[in-house]
Amino acid sequence: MKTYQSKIEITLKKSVLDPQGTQLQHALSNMGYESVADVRVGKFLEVTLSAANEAEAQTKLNEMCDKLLANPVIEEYKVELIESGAAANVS
Amino acid sequence: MKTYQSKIEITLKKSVLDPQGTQLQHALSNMGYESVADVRVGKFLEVTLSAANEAEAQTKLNEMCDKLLANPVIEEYKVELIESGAAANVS
Amino acid sequence: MSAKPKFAVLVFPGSNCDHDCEYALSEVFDIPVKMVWHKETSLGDVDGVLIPGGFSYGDYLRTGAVARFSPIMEAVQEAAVKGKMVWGICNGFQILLESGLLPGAMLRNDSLKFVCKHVNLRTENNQTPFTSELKKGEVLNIPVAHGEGNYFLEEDKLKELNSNNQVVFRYCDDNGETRAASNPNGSVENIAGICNKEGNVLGMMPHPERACDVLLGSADGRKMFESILKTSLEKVCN
Amino acid sequence: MAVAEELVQITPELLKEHGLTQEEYDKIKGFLKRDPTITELGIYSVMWSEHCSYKNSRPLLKLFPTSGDRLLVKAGEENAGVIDIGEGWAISFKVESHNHPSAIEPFQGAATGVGGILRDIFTMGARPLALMDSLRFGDMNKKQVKGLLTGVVSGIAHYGNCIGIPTVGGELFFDESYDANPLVNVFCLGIVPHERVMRGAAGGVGNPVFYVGATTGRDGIHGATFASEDLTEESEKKRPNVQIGDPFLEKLLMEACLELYETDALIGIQDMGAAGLTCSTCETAARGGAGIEIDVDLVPRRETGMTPYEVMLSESQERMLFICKQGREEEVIAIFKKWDLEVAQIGFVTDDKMVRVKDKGEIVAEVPALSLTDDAPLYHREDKEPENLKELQSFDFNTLKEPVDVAASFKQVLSSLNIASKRWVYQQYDHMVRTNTVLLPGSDASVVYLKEPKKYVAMSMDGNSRYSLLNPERGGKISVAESGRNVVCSGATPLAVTDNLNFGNPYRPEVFWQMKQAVIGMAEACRVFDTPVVGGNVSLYNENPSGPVDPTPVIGMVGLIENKDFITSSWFQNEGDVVIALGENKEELGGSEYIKEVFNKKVGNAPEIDLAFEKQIQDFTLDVIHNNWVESAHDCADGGLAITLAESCFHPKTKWGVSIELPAAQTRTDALLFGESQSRIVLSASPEKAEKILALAKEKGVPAQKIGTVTQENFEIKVDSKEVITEKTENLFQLWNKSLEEKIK
Ligand SMILES: Nc1ncnc2c1ncn2[C@@H]1O[C@H](COP(=O)(O)OP(=O)(O)O)[C@@H](O)[C@H]1O
Ligand SMILES: [Mg+2]
Repeated sequence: MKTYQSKIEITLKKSVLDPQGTQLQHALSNMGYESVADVRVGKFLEVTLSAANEAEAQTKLNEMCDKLLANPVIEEYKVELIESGAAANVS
Repeated sequence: MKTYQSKIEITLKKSVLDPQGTQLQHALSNMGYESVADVRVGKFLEVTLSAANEAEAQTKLNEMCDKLLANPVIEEYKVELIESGAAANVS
Repeated sequence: MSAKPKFAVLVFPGSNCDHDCEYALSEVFDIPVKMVWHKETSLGDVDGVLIPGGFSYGDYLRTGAVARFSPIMEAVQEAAVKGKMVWGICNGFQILLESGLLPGAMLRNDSLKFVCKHVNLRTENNQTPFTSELKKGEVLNIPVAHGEGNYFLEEDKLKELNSNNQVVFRYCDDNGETRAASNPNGSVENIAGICNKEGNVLGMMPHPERACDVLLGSADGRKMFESILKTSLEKVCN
Repeated sequence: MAVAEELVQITPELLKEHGLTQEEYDKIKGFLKRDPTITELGIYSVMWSEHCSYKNSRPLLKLFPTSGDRLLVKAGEENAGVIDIGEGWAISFKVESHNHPSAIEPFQGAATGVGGILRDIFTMGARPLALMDSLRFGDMNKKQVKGLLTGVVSGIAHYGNCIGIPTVGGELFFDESYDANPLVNVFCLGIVPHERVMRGAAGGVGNPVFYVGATTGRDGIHGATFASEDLTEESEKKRPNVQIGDPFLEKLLMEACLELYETDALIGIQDMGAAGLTCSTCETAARGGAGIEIDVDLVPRRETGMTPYEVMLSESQERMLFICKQGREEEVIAIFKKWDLEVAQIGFVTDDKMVRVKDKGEIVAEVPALSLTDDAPLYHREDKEPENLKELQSFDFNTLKEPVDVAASFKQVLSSLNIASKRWVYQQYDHMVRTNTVLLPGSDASVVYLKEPKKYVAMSMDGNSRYSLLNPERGGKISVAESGRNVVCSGATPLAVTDNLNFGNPYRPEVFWQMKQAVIGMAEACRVFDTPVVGGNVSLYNENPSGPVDPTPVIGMVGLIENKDFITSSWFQNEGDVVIALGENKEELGGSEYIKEVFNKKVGNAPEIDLAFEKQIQDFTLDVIHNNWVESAHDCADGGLAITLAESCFHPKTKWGVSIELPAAQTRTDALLFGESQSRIVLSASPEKAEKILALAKEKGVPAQKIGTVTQENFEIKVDSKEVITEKTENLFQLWNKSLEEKIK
């Protein structure tokens, strides 16, 4: 088993309104950052897990996203895998 | 002016407790994903802005993070810039 | 023979309206209640199940997201299929959405703030076991208390929801008009509560259990409990 | 003894970092009869910090009356006092401050404050039923102040809402003296059957000591010392890792503890708040007259490489320490397991009155328990009246001309942030969960139903820093009088109080003088009203770069309502009801909201307060309420008579009008309308009952006057038959209702 680190970006689908993003954009604009055209707010997860290989890690992470971490009605996700150097090859 | 898209990862500092992450790890483990060793939950922002060049865009984004988007007392951030192909060179 | 229905009230770690629901059912309406811990796998011999409000599992990540994986939720699915009454209030509604028993999802309130106040609801569907004692269009004054009650459903599905008469309550003003100003959370088409096609699964953000005594500001929630009693009575008589 | 831990060189710098003086260090050596280890130094430094030892305030706290017939547990004996309310039931309540943490990280600072006060209450065996918050912020024209307010309010909402305890009331006040140092005081009240009152004491040699709850990390190390220093840029740098609250975990902890109390397996229990494991072990040992031995190696942790020093000083949240009967361990563990909580035995009770800390079996600290608590240093600080005070007090109000347009001033005061509706705040709090909140926020006091003994409790938090600045003794008296008046207006008989003393650096003689005077005033008022102090909290070193915050004694008053018919709100109820004013108008503009808002001055003397007269007014009000003669009762306070009347018109469902006729003023008109004379209450009653009220008042010698009637929609005040204010109530309501929200936008 190896240890993998992963980053998961969870974003609201384009068709879903994002009041938090809208509010941030307003706030930035009030602060003088009028050049900001759009802000969208999502979630960022860092998950550390062990798996036999990269493929397995990726599969598991996708599963977790489908089942729990993201809600397909409103969200999309992207999983990026980083094999953690130091901790690799822990049994 | 060009239009830039950026991705901002905002994460809790390592020394700061992440109750949300801890609970998610428990939940995943209860669902059978015992191989998950750690979960940290942060925010993911997509900011679209116009700037004269990459350097300016980057500077502005860092400023916005320092002032508003991230909470320096407990969070860290990372800005990644993507020059948006299609929308480039809008005045 | 007693026509009283029996109800299960689920208790998740983090549920906090469980006692309020128990109190309303058993103390106010004398309906036998069984508190069911989320780790159990059976609801027992009951006619309905109430999933109470609160912050199950801290509502971390998304409201209701973790709770729906609790062992008891399979029994809830079964009860729904069997046509028993399944009633989700506030966090209970969110759990029903996450578990797919009702369509759609919850977003954060458009104010980005938790909101606790009395709101008005217009009854859209009085054909459910929970609303049979209400008149269509009847306005109820019932409190909401939530941070994520901004109901969302994609447009085509929303059409379907409407044409199936699945919208049960909408936020409205004193006169029953569904205005933007009377929407406490930004939910699509002012939706406050919906049911499944069969009408036996109801999810709603407002808290009728908090409106069973004028002393607490309103007794408009009583009619929902009275509907449940009536429904069971009819079942027994038939 | 063999102290295993490496002896660290103790330098003056190290002492300073620990907030200890050379004199205190010598005292430590005296207790130990040797040099302390670094862990011991840490233990003394937190236990002897102001926050835990009250070393500068204890002599003053002794002035408070602390006994009464109803007290089951007195102030200072335990985490919170316990008061009998009859039928075998008792309530426990207390206030706690989280000022410094909230200044640094408003959301988490306020959230963990709520977590802390809840633990104080359920540690007593009580189920928490209600929260209140008393908040003070700076000038809302400053951006950072808005950020502090929004952060603090959402932090309180986050914690209270999630754990499912309603936040039913509180107070919110703005003044520039709080710019960088907001005050965040939170109050909790819980209910407990007599036989289930728990103690925070260790006992029974060999009984196991358990740790339960969140894992221990490096967060908040030195939090208690940090709270006991001025906030400066320097302290910014050494601030502890911010503690993050986990209300979900606390909910589990609370439910598990309440379940544990149903067994008789428990000996003692104590939360880990300020100074964490150190404080909980030392205090339980000291209270029980016992000793405790623990091994830090057994403490569940979430960070690696923590030293014993760090484990002992960590202020990680949501943790408890308890001692159970030997042989009952499994039963106890099973309860916590059910709630998915981590529980570990970390030690046992001894009989040598020592707190002994081991690390993998080797002793790293061994100190007499009492030397950390009862024998902590005690200082009598120098006190001196501020030099400019006499001058402030004798301010000549003739230099401030009465405004020509009184109605405009009225609207200005009505929409000032201190008077305007606090709806923006309390709507973010779930104030109805548990279905007991009978009188929702917005009225004078909040009223909560106790389902079990079928009684009602009323509660209110009050403090007036402007009065306390101008005359701290009166300010102290008024804080008690006003909270009492609020509770009385809701129909309740006052029972007892908890207090929070928020002051600046006690090493400033002027600050210490303010605190002393305030305490003298509060203590006297508590005696007169027969409301003992059942607990409280002291928060010192509340300072801005420009100086200390205004002195802010805060009172949380609790009263009992035996019968539901007595519950009274501050809102008018029926058209045609007669409006009666109790008490006397004097020409008192000092420290008023009007003078601050319209002239931007904090000058003059605080209003006079005659405690015996106040008591007479309160008793009379209770009598007429209990006779069922009263439709509404509202205490006349901030903003004066005109504001009080307006507020009574703003019923949540119906906006009433009122038609008021005041006789030719003996005073300036602005003093008549906006002066803040004490001991006044505005009642409304049906015409017949109003006659009874007036007759009884005459008989008892209580000043009472019929001043007008409740009408439909116009707010009208005439003085000497001349119209001074005529407005649509609805318009006034909109001004008052939206002011705060618009300011925050
Ligand atoms: N202002 C005060 N008035 C009366 N009692 C007080 C006051 N401040 C603290 N106490 C009492 O002193 C005891 C110890 O203080 P406490 O607040 O429990 O410490 P901690 O901040 O660690 O919780 C408590 O019983 C508390 O009620
Ligand atoms: Mg305490």
